[in-house]
Parts: sequence; structure tokens; C-alpha cells
Amino acid sequence: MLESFIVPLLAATVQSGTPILYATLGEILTEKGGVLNLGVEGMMSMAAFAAFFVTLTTGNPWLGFIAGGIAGTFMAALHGIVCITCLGNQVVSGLALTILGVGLCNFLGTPYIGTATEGFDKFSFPVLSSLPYIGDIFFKQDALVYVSYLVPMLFMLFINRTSLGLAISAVGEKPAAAAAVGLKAIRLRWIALLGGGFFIGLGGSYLSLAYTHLWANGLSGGRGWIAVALVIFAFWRPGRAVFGAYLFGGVMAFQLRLQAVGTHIPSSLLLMLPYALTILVLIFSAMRGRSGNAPAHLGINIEPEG
Amino acid sequence: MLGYRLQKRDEPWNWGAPIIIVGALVLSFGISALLLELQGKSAVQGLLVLWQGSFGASWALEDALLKSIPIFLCALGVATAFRMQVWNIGAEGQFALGAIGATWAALTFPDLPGFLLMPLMFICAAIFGAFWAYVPAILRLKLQVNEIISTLMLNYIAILLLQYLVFGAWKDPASFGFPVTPEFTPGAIIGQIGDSRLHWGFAVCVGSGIAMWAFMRFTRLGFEIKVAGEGERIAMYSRLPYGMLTILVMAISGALAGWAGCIEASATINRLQPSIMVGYGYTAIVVAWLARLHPLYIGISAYLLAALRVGVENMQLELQTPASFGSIMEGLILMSVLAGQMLVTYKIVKKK
Amino acid sequence: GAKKDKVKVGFVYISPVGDEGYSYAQDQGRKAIDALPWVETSYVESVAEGPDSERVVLNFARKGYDMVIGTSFGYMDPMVKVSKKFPKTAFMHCSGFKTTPNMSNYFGRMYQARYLTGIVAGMMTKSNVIGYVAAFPIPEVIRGINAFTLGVRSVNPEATVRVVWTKTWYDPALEKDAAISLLDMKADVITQHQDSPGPQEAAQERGKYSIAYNSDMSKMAPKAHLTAAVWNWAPLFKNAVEQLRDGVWQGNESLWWGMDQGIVDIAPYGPMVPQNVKDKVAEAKKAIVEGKNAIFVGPLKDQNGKEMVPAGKTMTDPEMLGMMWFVEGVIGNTK
Amino acid sequence: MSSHQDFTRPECQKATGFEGCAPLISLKGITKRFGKVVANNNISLDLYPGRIKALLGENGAGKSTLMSMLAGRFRPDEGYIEVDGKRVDFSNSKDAIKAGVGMVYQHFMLVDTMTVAQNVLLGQEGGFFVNPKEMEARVRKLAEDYELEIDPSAKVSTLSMGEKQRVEILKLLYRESRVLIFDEPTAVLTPREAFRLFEALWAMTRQGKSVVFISHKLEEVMAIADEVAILRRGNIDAEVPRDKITSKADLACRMVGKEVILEVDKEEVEVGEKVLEVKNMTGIGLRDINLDVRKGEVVAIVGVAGNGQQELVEGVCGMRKPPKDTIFIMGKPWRKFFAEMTWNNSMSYIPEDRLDLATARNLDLVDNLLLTTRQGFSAGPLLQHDKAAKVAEELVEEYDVRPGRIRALAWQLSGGNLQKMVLARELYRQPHLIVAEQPTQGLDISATEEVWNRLLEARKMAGVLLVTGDLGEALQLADRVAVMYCGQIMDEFSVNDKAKVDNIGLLMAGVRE
Ligand SMILES: Nc1ncnc2c1ncn2[C@@H]1O[C@H](COP(=O)(O)OP(=O)(O)OP(=O)(O)O)[C@@H](O)[C@H]1O
Ligand SMILES: Nc1ncnc2c1ncn2[C@@H]1O[C@H](COP(=O)(O)OP(=O)(O)OP(=O)(O)O)[C@@H](O)[C@H]1O
Ligand SMILES: [Mg+2]
Ligand SMILES: [Mg+2]
Repeated sequence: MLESFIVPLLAATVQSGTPILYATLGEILTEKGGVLNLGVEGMMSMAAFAAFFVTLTTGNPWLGFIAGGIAGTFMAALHGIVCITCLGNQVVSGLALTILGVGLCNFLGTPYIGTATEGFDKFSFPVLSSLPYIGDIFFKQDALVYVSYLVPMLFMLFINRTSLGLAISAVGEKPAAAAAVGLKAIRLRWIALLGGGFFIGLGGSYLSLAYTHLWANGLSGGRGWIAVALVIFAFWRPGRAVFGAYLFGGVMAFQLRLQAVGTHIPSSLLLMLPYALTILVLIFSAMRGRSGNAPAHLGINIEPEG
Repeated sequence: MLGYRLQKRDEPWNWGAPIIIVGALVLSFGISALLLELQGKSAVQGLLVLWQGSFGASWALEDALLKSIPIFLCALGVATAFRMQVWNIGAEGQFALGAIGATWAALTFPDLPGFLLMPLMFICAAIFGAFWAYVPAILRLKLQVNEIISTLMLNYIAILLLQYLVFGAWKDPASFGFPVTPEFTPGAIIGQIGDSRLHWGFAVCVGSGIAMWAFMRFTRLGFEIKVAGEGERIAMYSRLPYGMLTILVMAISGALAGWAGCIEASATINRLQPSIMVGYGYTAIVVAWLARLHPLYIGISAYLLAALRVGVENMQLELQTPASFGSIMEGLILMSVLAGQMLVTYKIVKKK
Repeated sequence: GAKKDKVKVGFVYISPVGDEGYSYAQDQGRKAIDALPWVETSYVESVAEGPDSERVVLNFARKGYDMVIGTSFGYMDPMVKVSKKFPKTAFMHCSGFKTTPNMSNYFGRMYQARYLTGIVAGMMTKSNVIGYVAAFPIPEVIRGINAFTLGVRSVNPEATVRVVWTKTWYDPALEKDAAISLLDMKADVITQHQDSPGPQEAAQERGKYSIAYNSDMSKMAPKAHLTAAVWNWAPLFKNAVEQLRDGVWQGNESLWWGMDQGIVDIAPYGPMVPQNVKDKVAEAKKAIVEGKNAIFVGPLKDQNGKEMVPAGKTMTDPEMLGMMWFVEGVIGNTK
Repeated sequence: MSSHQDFTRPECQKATGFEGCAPLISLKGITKRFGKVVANNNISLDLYPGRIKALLGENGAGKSTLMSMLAGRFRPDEGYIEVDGKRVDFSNSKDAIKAGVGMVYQHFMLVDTMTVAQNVLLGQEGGFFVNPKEMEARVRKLAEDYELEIDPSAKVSTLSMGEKQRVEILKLLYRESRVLIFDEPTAVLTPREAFRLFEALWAMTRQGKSVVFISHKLEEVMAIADEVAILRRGNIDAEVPRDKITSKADLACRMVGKEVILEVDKEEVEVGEKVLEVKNMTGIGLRDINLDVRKGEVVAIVGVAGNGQQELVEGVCGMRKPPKDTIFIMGKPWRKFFAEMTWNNSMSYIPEDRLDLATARNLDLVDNLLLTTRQGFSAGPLLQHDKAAKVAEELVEEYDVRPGRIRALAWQLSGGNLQKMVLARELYRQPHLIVAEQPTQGLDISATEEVWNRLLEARKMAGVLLVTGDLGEALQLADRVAVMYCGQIMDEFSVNDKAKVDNIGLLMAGVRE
């Protein structure tokens, strides 16, 4: 049971959690700066295409990986123009960004459907992969998964232990206070939004470079929305985002395996599991009184003064 | 902003709204035209075909009107919630539940005469849709669970629930196993107006639009919803039953989306099938916002958006542009309108 | 009807044509007839089965297309409605069962090709576990799974076929995940009733075998791709437009063409398929084409061992069209 | 009235050695407009080292605006600033901080979720990576140097108002500001805390720093300023050295430009039945509260902000649920009263937060009138907007709310005018009990006077529970005073009880003899 079911399940969990993890971390950074970006789904779609396209043309998946991040940044910039510069409603702008991103991705991607590229293949991480169980679960993955192990730690370090991270948090909490000490609130919001967009983009890159190596439209498949939900689940803390992303990835992987074993539960009900779980988890965290952790200025635009 | 800055206007620029919409349309069509050229297709011809498909013939107008019916109802619903700053992203799921409710009535009492069955279907659709909105409302009130997330997750669950029913208990034995319910009995089908393709669901739209306008404008409850939208603290100070109002707007929102589902099932496809879900709930959010939550403008923008979609189909048919072209234009229009709305409250002045 | 010099045909697709899947296969057929000098075609893709489809079908008819071909089951009712309004226009609907005087339906006996791929899988598997990633539990899919399983069991009675439903026609990542979950259950051959090549890729990554559907997907998973159950709509469409041109096309018909008319087939084998497998398949194919093997022939038991078709009895077309149970050897449920 | 605390500057606190120095900062012909409002009109002002300059002026006179420009938050439309004789151009707060200008804003600019150390060092961490321990050590040292007691690792959200202000001061000190601007710093402090602040200010002037002190409290200005600049309608009306000012009344005259009577006539009103009774209330952060208010009297609750006044008010006003059987309004238990309450003949609540609690900023005056009176304008489920508009018109006239348009949105009104509107609305409801919370905070003298008279007038129909941080106000208006400290009522007595009144300062600090 352990060898044949649980270990492969957990290994699959890590893989399906990874794109969500990147995107969730990106959205945490974005929201730390006070911008609510509901466009993650569209950003990931665009990023997936950019990553695929650059990999296809250059043959270098690492370039593709970065290109996905840049595409995410570009999409975030659109959101920034609408919300930060033009003070548009963040909720609606995010929705529009999703519509636009998914549409653009399909538009650009259609000619390439089914085209294969280089990508990231799984390989055994030296030494660590021979650890019992742990090795099978965590260290027989692809390079981008290994990178993803580092990112949450970098985020924790960045948010709590750097002056820029503190400044961004201050802007998310109270832009006026940040401005009063000479910080440029608008600029910091831009940094958080664009930086967050980059990581959301990396999540998209993962889909087209590691998750599959074939271009297909609709790769994001709702994962962007899950990332948005997980930010709340994670109380805006990178450490909990890891837990959330893997939990979600795990439930997804679990329901498929339950079917493969041969269960009598209708598949429609099994497929509801991840979504129902998200709500349940939010309820539980609310019952423990933790939902009030949001940056105080989240979703509120900074109005110009004077 | 490069030598320019924003300055709050002393009075809102009310005439700005139409100008902004036109500006946004011009911008989005410009970018779309560019994309067409990029595809090696004539932009002028493309926009012409789009125009013909949207407005160029009486049947195009009729098609757009028909398509705007469910969009309008969903948008009217979400606008009610948005007015109170309750972010109901769940019209899609509430639409599904409405369709389920109506279908339940239609399948359970197939032999009732239409004048009894039809109201029953509408009541069931409203109750089911409202219930699906009530859950996130309660979660938000009691546990501060963010309604954006809960309504969104409930959309996924609703669609799967609909599938579960249609693939399971409600499947038409005569459908050769295909996931559709039996066709509704004549009493459960909303009829056509005259010999147009338009059905009486349109009258429901007009009725609810006017009712909603009057409700918000003339009633005390409507006023209270408007005030509650100014914040929970003000609501409490004014002794508004904030919780009750939240539930009310969500219920109205859900019920209207539910009606949209009912009308789609009854008038358009005459049964329930999974393909009834085509994302009207999300489109509704766009429409509500373009219309700045006003019922009349919701009508106009629902119609325009429907026309755009119908027109894009025409472009596909004539020029073989990909289907995704429509959503690009939609996204662009919405984003530029949003950005432009700033000009209603601010003016741009030169920095010294 | 009258003879025509020129025939205009409009196609309505459920998904984008570029997806290598179901609509792609239909569109290959469209391209084949479009190449005829006297035929002109157009299509609208990604048309939802609900209300949108009626309008699209209607628009083709309004614009004077001679024939409208709708390729998804859910277009049936809307097409029936429109066909009554445009009695001069010919309508062809795929996979349904309703007809009108100017509307016929058509479909292909894909289960025949499935049976053959089942033989390949049954002979290639070593673990005796075969994974089947499937979209929705509808008769068309279930029939395919059953035919496949019968093919498997005809050569390898020990083998079982495990089914995972994705509830989507097209989600590359989810389909791949589903395939991986099956591979983790020791499956060493993966097949699919899905439109994306996700499952193919999963098999290739794990160094296992795969069998594709809709069209030849060997370029996406060259090391895994054993063969594929493929559509070839060109003969059927060609036949239809020719009849239309000659004024002999008729409504109220149900065309359910099979391998004998070349509408379904299996794709060329991958290099890893040994000759004895090819021989075995060739033998079975011959029997099918000659009408000697109708595949769903009793005795057939369901999953729980209950007899569903008594010995010697062959299932009728309507029975097959409404098939909602799994044959013995399938692990999974039909809900 | 200020007998409980002597604010006079002791001789030893005088800053010496800076006489005749050149100004640190000169404002030259500064003009600032907000739309049609001219907030500052061609203002010139010099700030000298070692001196405290008080800025005095009616609400909306332009004090905060002027100082915000000095602190780099706004940019002047005309005119410029000189630092050490050199012309500078502050394009944001950072430039001002670099030039040595620091400001403590009227509303604290602190990030509640961060620690004291993080707040103090925000934007000044020096280096990309930060180390919380090291940051705390730096702030601790700074606090010790200036004898400001604070825990650098505490979260700001857990601090009292006085402590928060110390954090703000530390921020300025850390940035080595030479010019420190305090915008109404004492509004939230106890007299004792205020005095400690003054000592700190004096200490700073002795180091040659220049201090700008904005306050509406004349006795504070009298006590600590070296010179007083008076603003009126965006203009500098007068700049007077402290020595030239003879009395508070003199100062007040100069400020408003007319003779004002700071004492209001308090005609006797017959005391009637109990309208509010709080019995042995313990809970919602309060302990053992007993309190009566009768029709015809004003009962003042005084105390430093944050000692339970808020909870008491919210409990009484139905914003928060008190324990069972503790609050009785007009003889009815709390729950029953609110359940049966009608829109008039009930109670009114005039909260401290005018914009965003008492009014909705994006609604016009008619809608804002309807906020609490909508029951009176209902006909079945319908609302009579026309009737409400007519009443709004009358009230705007009667209370002289400017601008006089009833379609103006709440945010377009100044604080004082908004308060008048709220008062008009709440008194229109003919309440039997009025709970007024800091009703004149941030209002200028003439507006204050009007509000006071209205409240005294309202005694004829109602009992008034007045919650105020301003002792003077309490003693002016109240018949009885209750002092709150840490959720308890320390003592309750008549304003005529001279001995007890003298002791209020100690009671507010929690000291009972
Ligand atoms: N954030 C803001 N945005 C736009 N206008 C504002 C803002 N804040 C204040 N105002 C304008 O300032 C004026 C009132 O400012 P403020 O509230 O400081 O006045 P005040 O000093 O309280 O006046 P009063 O003497 O009536 O008490 C209003 O006319 C309003 O238009
Ligand atoms: N952000 C703003 N937008 C528009 N007008 C403003 C703004 N801030 C201030 N004003 C205007 O400038 C005038 C001066 O305001 P300011 O806040 O400087 O007054 P103040 O003297 O500090 O008043 P107070 O004693 O109430 O603090 C106000 O009357 C108001 O009309
Ligand atoms: Mg003020
Ligand atoms: Mg001020």
C-alpha cells in the first residue's frame, strides 16, 4: 500500500502542486503590496504560451521558463495600468485580464497545437533521491520542481527580512504611512505587482514545459483560480502556501487514483472534492479566527493627493 | 505620469461615461484590427463582417436580443450584489442551480398545465439559485469566508452537480445514454412571441429590469441596499440589518441568475443538458460593470455584448477567424472602459 | 432534389479544429471535400451545444449553404428545429438519432477499430493492466471501452482494463494526470477517449506504451505510440456532397458506416509492435470487414458476471447505441 | 479649569543660545489650491532653531495643508521653500526627510501590523537585508537616549495612543529631523501624557531643533509656544510673540477675529425622568458600570481615549450587544428598546467619526438625512424622497450648512459643516437620549460654540450623555461628570464639587487617593 499507492500519490501530488505553488506565491507577493489580481488564470495561460513559444524557437527551456515569467509580468503590467495608474476596480480588471489572457493564449496558440518542444524531464536528484520514500516523492522530479523548493524560502526571507519586503508590506497595509516616511507607495505597488506577475508566469511556464511538453490550449484549466483561493488559505504566508498547493494537488491526484483503483463513487462527486475542500478549509481557518490576516489595504487603490 | 497628474474633479463628469465607452470601443477595435492584419486578414473587411453579423440584418438583431436574455438576467443579479460591495462571482453556479430547479419541477410534474407548471418552474429556479447564493452569503457573514472564493468554487461544484444529475438520475431513457434529460412537456416550455424567434423570456427580462430599477429607486429597502454598499460600519450606525441585506442581495442575485437558467432550459433547449453552461455568469460580471450597475445600461450593454458575440461568429463563418477572437475583444473593451472610468472622477492636469 | 453545379457546405464544430482531436478529425474530412473544385466549405468552431448551436446552424442556412453538418450530439435538437424551417437545405448530424425529411444522421463504428487496438494492447501488456482515460460516461465512450476490452480479452483473458473519467473532452494536464494515476496502478498500456495527447505523453515519459484516438498521434509520443483508433470522415462526406450535387441526397437516413467503408481504421504501427501482433490484428480486421465478427456477440457478461447478452445473440444497433454497462474485465464505474 | 495640570514652561526648559540665528526654514509666498478652495494663499513663514512655533487657526484655515507641503506630501502651486537660505523643491516626503523636516500627522502614520522597530526604521533600514534583533537594538538605544519609554519589539496595534505617538517621535528622531511638525498631537493624550510630550519638545528645542506645534487648545499654545502664527482662510493673519499675548481670551480674539465668549450660558432646565440607566454592567471590556442620565441634564464621561468610553457608547447605542439586564433606555431593557424603537422619539448617536460612520461619503445630503430618519419618510415599502429633500433644504438653512446645496456629496463638505448636518439630522429626530461623542473635536471656536448651544438646548427634550476628551468642554456643558479609567468609572460627581473637579487629572490616570 505504502510503496504502491501512497508514495506514487505523493510524488504526483508534488508535481500537480508545483504550478499552483508558483502562482500562489506570486499572488501572495502581489497582494502583500495591496493589489488584488484575479487575473491569474489568464496570466498563467499567456505565460504557458510564451514559455512554449520561446522554448520552441530557441530550443532552450530555461529561456522559455524565464519568458513565461516575463509574460506574467507583462500581463500584470496591464492590470497595473488599469488599477494603479487609472484607479480601475481591481476585481473587475482581474476578471477582464482572465478573459483577455485566455483568449489571447488560444488565439496565438492554436496554430501550434500538438507541437512538441524540449522541456524539463524528470531526473533523480543526486544523493537525495536515494533516501527511502522521501527520495521517491521529492527527488525524482524535474528541475523546475527542485527550483520550486527554494522559492518559498526566498519569499519568506524577502518578505520578512529585507527592507524592500518590509516596504511592500507597509504599502499593502497603509500606503499613507509608507509615503510619509518617504517610500514611494505607487512604485512599491508596481514592484510587488510585477514581481508577483513574474512568479505567476513561472507557474504558467511549468505547465507547458514540465507538466506536458506538447502545446495545447487551455493548459491552465482553472489552476489560476485555485491559486487565488490558496492565497487566502495560506493567510498570505509563503510557508502555508506550500502546504495549500500540495494539499490541493494531492486531492486532485487522489481522486484520479481512487477511480483507477475502482470505486463506486460517481466521478462527478469525486471531481468536486478539490473545490469543496477549498471551501471547507477556508471555513476551518475562519473558525480559528485567521481570515482577518489580509493586508489592510488589499484591493483599495491609492488615490492621488493634492 | 510623465509630467501629468490626476486631480479629483469638484463634480463627477457625468457626460464622461458615454464618451469613455466610445473611446474604449475605438481602442479595442483598433487593437483587434491589428490582430486581424497580423493574421493576414483584412481588418476593414473583418470589422465590416463583424458589423453585419451584429447589426446588419433584422435576424442579427433578433439573434443578439435572444442571446442577451440570460446575460441580462445574470448581470442584473450580480449588479445588485455589487451595489452592496458583495462580490458575487457565482452567477454561473446560480444559473446552473436555477436550471436544475426548473428542470426538477418540469420532470416531477410533467402533466401540470402550463399556467401552473411555468410559475412553479420559475419559483423553483429562483429558490435553487438563491440557495446557491445564500451559502456564500452566510459563510461571509458568520465566518468571514471571502465570497469571491466561495462563489467561484461553488460554480465548479454546481456544474459537476448538474452533470451528476444529467448523467445519473435524470437521464432520458430515450436518449441512447446521452446526458440529457427528457424533453420538457409543452406546459414546461416558454413559447415564442408571435412568429419571431424571440420568446417570452424577453418579457421576464423587461419586467425584472423595470422592477429592479423601481425597487432601487423608490423603495426603502432599495435605499438601504445603497447605503449598506457604503460600508458595514455605516450600515450598523444607520441600524440597517446588514446581514439580512447581504442575504437579500445575494438571494436576489441568485434568483435572477436562476431565472436565466430556467429560461435557457425551458425556452432555448427545452431540456437540461450540461452544455447549457456556456459562461453567461462570467459575462454577466463584465456587463454589470460596463453598465456601472444601472439596470437600463445593463440592458444596453448586455445587448451590445451579445451582438459582439453574434458578430464574432459571423466573422468566423465568413473569414474563419478563431473563436478566441471574441474573448480578446471582450477583455480589451472591459479593460479600457475600466481604465477610462477614472476620467469620470479625475481630470488630468499638467504637472508644474 | 435538383442537380447542382456547386455545393456549399458549412460545418459546426464543438471544439477548436486545431486540437488533434475529434473536431480535428472531422475537419480533415472537410478539407478533403473542400479540395473538390465544385465544393466550397466553411466552419464555425467552439460552438457550445446549447442555444449557440441553433443560431450558427441557422446562419449557415440563412446564408444559402446547401448543406450543414453538425458534428456533436447536442446539436441534434437545434438542427431538427432549423431543418423544419429550411426544407431546401440538407442537414447532416453526427452521433444522434433524430432525423427529418431533410436531415439525416451519420456516425462511424469506431468500436470496430477499438476492438483491434484492444488486441494490440492485450498482446503488448506484460502487467496485464491496461489504463483507459475516458471523458464522459456516454454510450459512445462506453461502447469503445467495451469493444476495446473484448479485443484485449480475446487474446489475453487475464488482462483487465482500468477506467478513469476526467469529465472533460479536452484538458491536457488533467488527462496526463489521469494517465499517470493509471500508470501508478501498474498499467503498462494507456489508451484514451480524449481529445488531447496528454495520456500519450504520460506513457512515453514512463517508458510504457500508448494507443491514441481520433488521429495518429505518433509524432507526439514516438516511443510509446503503438497505434491509434482513427476516424476518416472523407469517404462519408464525399459521398454526401456527391449525392447532393447529383440531386439524390435524402433525409431521414441513418448512416452508421464501419470499417468496410473505410471510415474508421487503425493508424500505422509503431516500430515496437512485433509481427505476430500485426498478424493477429490483420486477421481480426479481415473478419470485421467481411462481417464475420460483429464484436458484441453473446455470451457477454457485465462487470459483475451477470449475463447481458446470451450466447449466440448479436447486439442490435439500437442496443449498442444505448449501451450503458461495462463488460467483464473493466474496472471502473459508469457513473 | 486647567488647575489639574500646570503647563507653564519651567525656566530650566528654556532653550538658550539660539537668539539671532538665521531661520532654518523659510516658506516664501506659498499658495495651494484644491479645486476652487484656496487652502493657502501667499503664505510666508520663518522657522527658527530652538523655538516652538504654534500654528493656530479655525478648521480649514489651512494649517495641515501648509505643513504637509513642508513635509513634502503636497507641492505648492506657487511660492517655494528655503532650507538654510537655499531654495529647495520637495517632490515627495523623502526629499523633505533628507532636508531634515519631519512631521507627525494628525492621524498617525503607523503600520499596525508591524513592530515598533520596523515602523521606526521603515525606509531607513540601511541595507537590503534586515535583522529584527539588530533593528530592535538600534531603536531601543534611541529610545533610551531620548528617555522615551517603549518596547521596540511590540506590535503597534497593541500600543496605547501615547505610545504610538512616541513611535512617531522616534521616527523623526531617527531621521535626525531638525524641524519637527506636530499636527494636533495632544488631541488623543491624557494631560499627563501631554505634559510629557511638552517636556520632550522642550528637550528638542534645547538641541537646536525647530518645532511647529498645531493645536486648537489655547492653553497649550499659551504654555509652550515661543511665537504664535495665526491662519485665517488660508492667510497668515498675524504672527505674535508669546509675550504679547495677555490671556487666552486675547488669543482667541486674535484667532477668530471677533470677540468670542468661551463660556456658554447654561440656563436651568428641569430634570425629568431617567432616560438611561446602566446597572452593574460587566463585560464587553467594561467593569461594574453604574450610570444614570435623566432628561434635562448633561452627563459627561471624561477620560483618556481607549479607557472604555468607546465600548460604553457602542453598548448604549446598540452597536454592540451588552450583557443581559444591564442597560435600560427609557425604562425599557436594551433589547426591547431597540426592537421597538421608532425613528423619532428615541435616541440619537452623534459619533466621533463623522465621515464614514455618521455619514456616507458618496451619498448626497438628502440620502444622508435619510440614513437615520428613513422610517419617518416611509410610506409602506416606498421612500418619500421629495419630502426628504424638502426637510433637508430646511435643515441646511436652519443650521447654516455650507455649501447650501442638498445635492452636495458628503465628502465635499468640511468637517465642521458635516458635523452641523449630523447634529441637524439627529436633533430633527427629537430624541429622548443623545449620546454625543467628541462632538467638537477638530471644530473651530465658532462651530464649537454653536454645537455647545445646540446640545444645551436639546436638554429640554432629552438627556445628554457626552463623551469627551476635552475637560473644558465637559465642565462647560455637564451637570455631572464621570471619569473612566480602564473600563471602570472611577468616580462620578457634580461639576460644582470643586474638590473632586480638581482631582480629575489624577482620576483619569487611574489614581484614587
Ligand atoms: N480627501 C479629500 N478629497 C477631496 N476633498 C477633500 C478631502 N478632504 C477634504 N476635502 C475638502 O476639504 C474641505 C474640508 O476639509 P476639512 O474637513 O479639513 O475641513 P475642516 O477643517 O474640518 O472645516 P470646518 O471648519 O468646517 O471644520 C471640504 O470642502 C472638502 O471638499
Ligand atoms: N485633500 C484635499 N483636497 C481638497 N481640499 C482640501 C484637501 N485638504 C484640505 N483641503 C482644503 O484645504 C483647506 C485647508 O485644510 P487644512 O486641512 O489645511 O486645514 P487645517 O487648518 O489643518 O484644519 P483643521 O484644524 O481642521 O486640521 C480646507 O478647508 C479644505 O477646503
Ligand atoms: Mg479638519
Ligand atoms: Mg488639520
